[in-house]
Amino acid sequence: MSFLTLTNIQKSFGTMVAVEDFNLSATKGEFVSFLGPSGCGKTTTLRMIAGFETPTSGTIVLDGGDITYRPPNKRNIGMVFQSYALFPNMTVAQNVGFGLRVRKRPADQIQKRVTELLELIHLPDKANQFPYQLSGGQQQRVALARALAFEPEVLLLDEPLSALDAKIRVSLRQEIRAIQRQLGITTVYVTHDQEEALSLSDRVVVMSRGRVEQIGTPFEIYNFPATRFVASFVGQLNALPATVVDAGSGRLTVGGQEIRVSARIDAPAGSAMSLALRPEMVSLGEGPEGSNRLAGTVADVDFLGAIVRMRIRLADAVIVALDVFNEPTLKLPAVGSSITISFPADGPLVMAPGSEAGSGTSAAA
Amino acid sequence: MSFLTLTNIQKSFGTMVAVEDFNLSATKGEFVSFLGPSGCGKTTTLRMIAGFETPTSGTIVLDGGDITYRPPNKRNIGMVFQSYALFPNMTVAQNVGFGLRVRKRPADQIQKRVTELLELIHLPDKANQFPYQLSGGQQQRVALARALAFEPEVLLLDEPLSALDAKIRVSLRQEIRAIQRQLGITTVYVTHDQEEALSLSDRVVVMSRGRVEQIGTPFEIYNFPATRFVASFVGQLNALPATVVDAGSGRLTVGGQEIRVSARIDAPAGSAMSLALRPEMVSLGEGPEGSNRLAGTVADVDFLGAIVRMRIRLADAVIVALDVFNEPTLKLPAVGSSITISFPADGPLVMAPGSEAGSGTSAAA
Amino acid sequence: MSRFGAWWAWAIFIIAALYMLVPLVATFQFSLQQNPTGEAYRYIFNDVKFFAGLGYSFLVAVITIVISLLIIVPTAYWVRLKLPRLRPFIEFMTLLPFVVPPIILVFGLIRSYGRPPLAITSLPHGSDVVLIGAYVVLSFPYMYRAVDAGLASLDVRSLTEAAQSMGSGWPRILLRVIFPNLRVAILSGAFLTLAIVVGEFTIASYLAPWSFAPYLSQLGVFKAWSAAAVSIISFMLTWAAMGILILASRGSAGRVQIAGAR
Amino acid sequence: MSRFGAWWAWAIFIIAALYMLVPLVATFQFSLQQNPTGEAYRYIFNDVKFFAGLGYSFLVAVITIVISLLIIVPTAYWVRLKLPRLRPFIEFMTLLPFVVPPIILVFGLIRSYGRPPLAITSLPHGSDVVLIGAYVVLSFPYMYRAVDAGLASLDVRSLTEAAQSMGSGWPRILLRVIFPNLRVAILSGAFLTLAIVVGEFTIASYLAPWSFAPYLSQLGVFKAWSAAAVSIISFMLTWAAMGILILASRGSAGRVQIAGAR
Repeated sequence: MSFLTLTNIQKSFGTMVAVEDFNLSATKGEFVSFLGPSGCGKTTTLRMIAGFETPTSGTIVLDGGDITYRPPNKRNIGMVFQSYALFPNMTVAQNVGFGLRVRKRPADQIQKRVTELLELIHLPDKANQFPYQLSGGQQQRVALARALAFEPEVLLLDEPLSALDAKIRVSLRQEIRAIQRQLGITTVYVTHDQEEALSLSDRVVVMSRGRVEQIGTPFEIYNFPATRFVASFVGQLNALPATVVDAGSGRLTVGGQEIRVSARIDAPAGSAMSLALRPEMVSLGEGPEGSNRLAGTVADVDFLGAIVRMRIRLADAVIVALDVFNEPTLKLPAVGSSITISFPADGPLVMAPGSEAGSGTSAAA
Repeated sequence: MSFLTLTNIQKSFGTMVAVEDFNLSATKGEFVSFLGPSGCGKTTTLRMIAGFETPTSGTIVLDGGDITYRPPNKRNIGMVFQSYALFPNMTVAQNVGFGLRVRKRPADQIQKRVTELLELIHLPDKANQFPYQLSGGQQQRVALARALAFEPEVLLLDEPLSALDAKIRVSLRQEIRAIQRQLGITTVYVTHDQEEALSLSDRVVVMSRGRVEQIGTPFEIYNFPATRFVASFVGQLNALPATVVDAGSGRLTVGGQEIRVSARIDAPAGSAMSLALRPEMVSLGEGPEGSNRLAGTVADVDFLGAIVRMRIRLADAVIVALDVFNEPTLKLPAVGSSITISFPADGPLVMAPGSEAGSGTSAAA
Repeated sequence: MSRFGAWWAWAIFIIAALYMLVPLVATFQFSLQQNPTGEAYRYIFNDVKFFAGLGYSFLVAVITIVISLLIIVPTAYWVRLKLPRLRPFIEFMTLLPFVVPPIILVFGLIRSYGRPPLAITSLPHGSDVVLIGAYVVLSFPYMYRAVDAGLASLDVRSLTEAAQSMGSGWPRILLRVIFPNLRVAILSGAFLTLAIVVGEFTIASYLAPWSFAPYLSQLGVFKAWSAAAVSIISFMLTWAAMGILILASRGSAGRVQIAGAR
Repeated sequence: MSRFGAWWAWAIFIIAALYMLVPLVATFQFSLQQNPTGEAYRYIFNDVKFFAGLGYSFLVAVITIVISLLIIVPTAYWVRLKLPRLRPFIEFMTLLPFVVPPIILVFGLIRSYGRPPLAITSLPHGSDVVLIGAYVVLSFPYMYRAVDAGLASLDVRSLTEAAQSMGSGWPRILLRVIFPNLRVAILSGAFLTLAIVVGEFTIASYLAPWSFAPYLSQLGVFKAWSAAAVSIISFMLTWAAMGILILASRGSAGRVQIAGAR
């Protein structure tokens, strides 16, 4: 049963179309992320749900009521901002209680609720401090408590972690997820960070240039990207030029060597294709029986910490990147040495050069 | 043969000690990174090499000459800044040629060298543009060319990629590495990003609170951290509480289950230890013969894209995080299900609680 | 080089400070010259016209400040929030009082409002109204920049939207969120306006010759020592007010800057 | 609400603009009232004292600007580069000319420099020197803020260090790197100083009654129509200069702001 529904939403600023034909229906308690590069329309869409922007056309329905043109202060929606936006003249407790004071709740009830929320965000002893006395991560937790205090129907978060350090970002991300699960509140989360979107969400909406590219679970988005944009924006990707040998049996050549893919190919023999292959799908060595094998030379070994990324050069200047986990006992191949790499037949996605849509694999998802 | 040598460098600002007892000797053509959190003294040390700060004590020797107190404009050192620091009133060509004009080279020679460098950074057609007409990544490439144009003896880079987007950061990182190898210029690179330091450097100097924690190759730093700080700052880490059963044979208990480690243990039976274990060392399932095995329940499954991070709960509320590569065919275990995980005996480092130094493994490096 | 530079910068400050202080000290000496026991000061405090002039100028200043605030605070807030494209236009207007010298402004005002069809100055309190109007224009840049700098340090848009999302309407947003965070900025703008209006001579001498600065000027001709005494008193009041302002802005954790200073 | 707010903001601008424009139009009408063919303007251009007064004020303004720049550009640069802790002190000094009204400043100056031991005004050109000194103080905030805003948009420290690392010494850094990037900021500060000095009446009427603003004031008493004509001419010159300034700052890709405006 859909709780928050956006139908045919369009938003133009003058002649510039910021969001085009956006459709989404989220169920109660769902965690949905909008993921995309800056300028893709994700924040504009969030601001339309919050009521700070009005759609040029389309409707927004929340819990059965049309809120498309309702002013933001009549919507009962909690919002968390990238800049925290805590009121500098109020203490932590006053900030958290603001929405309840607006709603004219009795003082003792406000007090109780504020205490409850400060415990939820693990800052019970900061009630009487001012925002500038807190660290960035603490301020954003207070902002989260403030947005939740008046029990909104929907929680909106606009890049809430972008202003924080990497380590705090990861820990606060886990905290947001835990609180959201605990309260079961319907949540929309805007981010340009794919790891955040994949890690937090029940479903991810990938956007580009004002349009929805794909809506799906993190697993679907990553493993079965619907469009070339999704494939390249989410995760690392090898885009390998290939030539069709026999479409029916899935045979292709890459860098002069024949491989087989299980994805369906819609092109006659001899035509050029593009194979999308994630670096972590590729293994060193011959792999299990039935794997595709390619011989090449090591062009580059890049030690990234947990992962070692190697770039293997095939014939025709085709480069395949592959990732392996680092181990202290790992013997890294020398640059320039010959090597065999392998990947399973169901690893690569097939994309016609210039086509927008992915292969049949994504339809199966 | 040491080309750039820093000996017993100390720098205080008033009573605050910014850098303490810093020693480094870099060979000609070496790429050295200073890695650490903000305020660890890495930038101050770089600025002393550049001459913008003067050490309180200690000496800096470059190519046999003592430059400790030489003014920055007499040092022949190229510098790249986080903020690009291109001269806004000059074109790209004038920026790149600045150091040569200071050295009063003839105009045709300057022209030739500028063309050469713009080709090196793949921007030959931007010579007559002004900095504000370029993207951030292009500006930083021009800044690199400008720092290299007058053939300095050392190239210094101060967080050159921090102001750029993630994707450009990775590609420019590779470009910097390629140019540095091609020219064979001795380079010192300051960063707080461990992946940058590991990926770029011949050697990494990890710093914390003004002190050197470890100097070593990226592989040594990551796999054999010398101190607890290095182990936790570089990469993800499980810190598992363990109890010694028998130091001689390396037997310990973790969450009530017995394991064996090959690292040397310097503690009597029954004493508490801390095991440092990288998430990517741990595998799902029983692993090969001789692996350590732990039974637990799945607490959390976090889909990060290329990697899936799981958190397994053992007895006594001990949590072990583990990383596996994502595959479309991967069956992720359900949260709450029982599971067995394994890791090799040489995986964990042993740290006495509160100790600064790592186990014997790091001494072997 | 660095040591030399520091020395040189300090030298300039000391010279500049001396340039400001020498007249002050000389004026103080002069005010005591005739009679070291402070006869010049006693004369002032027994002069009805001193209090009348100061009182009038002070009242004009307070009315100017209230009108300025009522116009500027909501305007500056709304421009930051919804009409950022208007900011260059307002900043241009901010420069007008500098480039239109008061001596020219006063002629225009007398011409426009001193004869039909807009003969305001011939009405009772008419010239007071024109004077206050002129001072609102004159103090506009200081007040606007002070308020705008206060708003700039606030992230007005997010604060407004955060309050809206929690159900707050405009009156509450202005009174509970925006205004309390602008207190020091407003105080700073008001104080500057007070100093400017009380000390303004050119326009006052045409439209209100009984006000403080013209009184001081006449006193300078007839009772030079007492004029010096008044100068000293003005200085003291000014510095005291400035001290209070700096203390107030310290109290708010350095979030607000004085008069648009960065 | 949004539509209402925009309407209301515009209404305020229109009222404010009218308040500025009505005197201008009225003054222009008045200047043509006696003789519609422009006799008032002709009188001005035949009056030697007009050109003498304007010329004198202009010269004083130019000398003031040169002295201000020589003091302020290196000082502001050095403070940003090496002595950032001094900035609050300088910003405090920046406010002094506002809170010390010119009428008080002029008394102090006359007292201090008009009698022994510092009897500068009795020397030849002595009062010119004191006048210029007063104007350097008076224009300090505008010039300093213009230059400082220019420096703020520059990342002075990295640019200086980049030039140093490439082997450049101080003269080249100042002349080739810092100064060219401050051109518009300096122009803007200089222009404001020019407008302020030429239009300043209070101090000028005591120390140099033959300069432009006192001349205009006398003219207003004896030849009101011509005074109106001069006002109009001043307006035109001012607006033309401001237009040039805005064009110049557009040319530099919006990097530099006018007179410290954000």
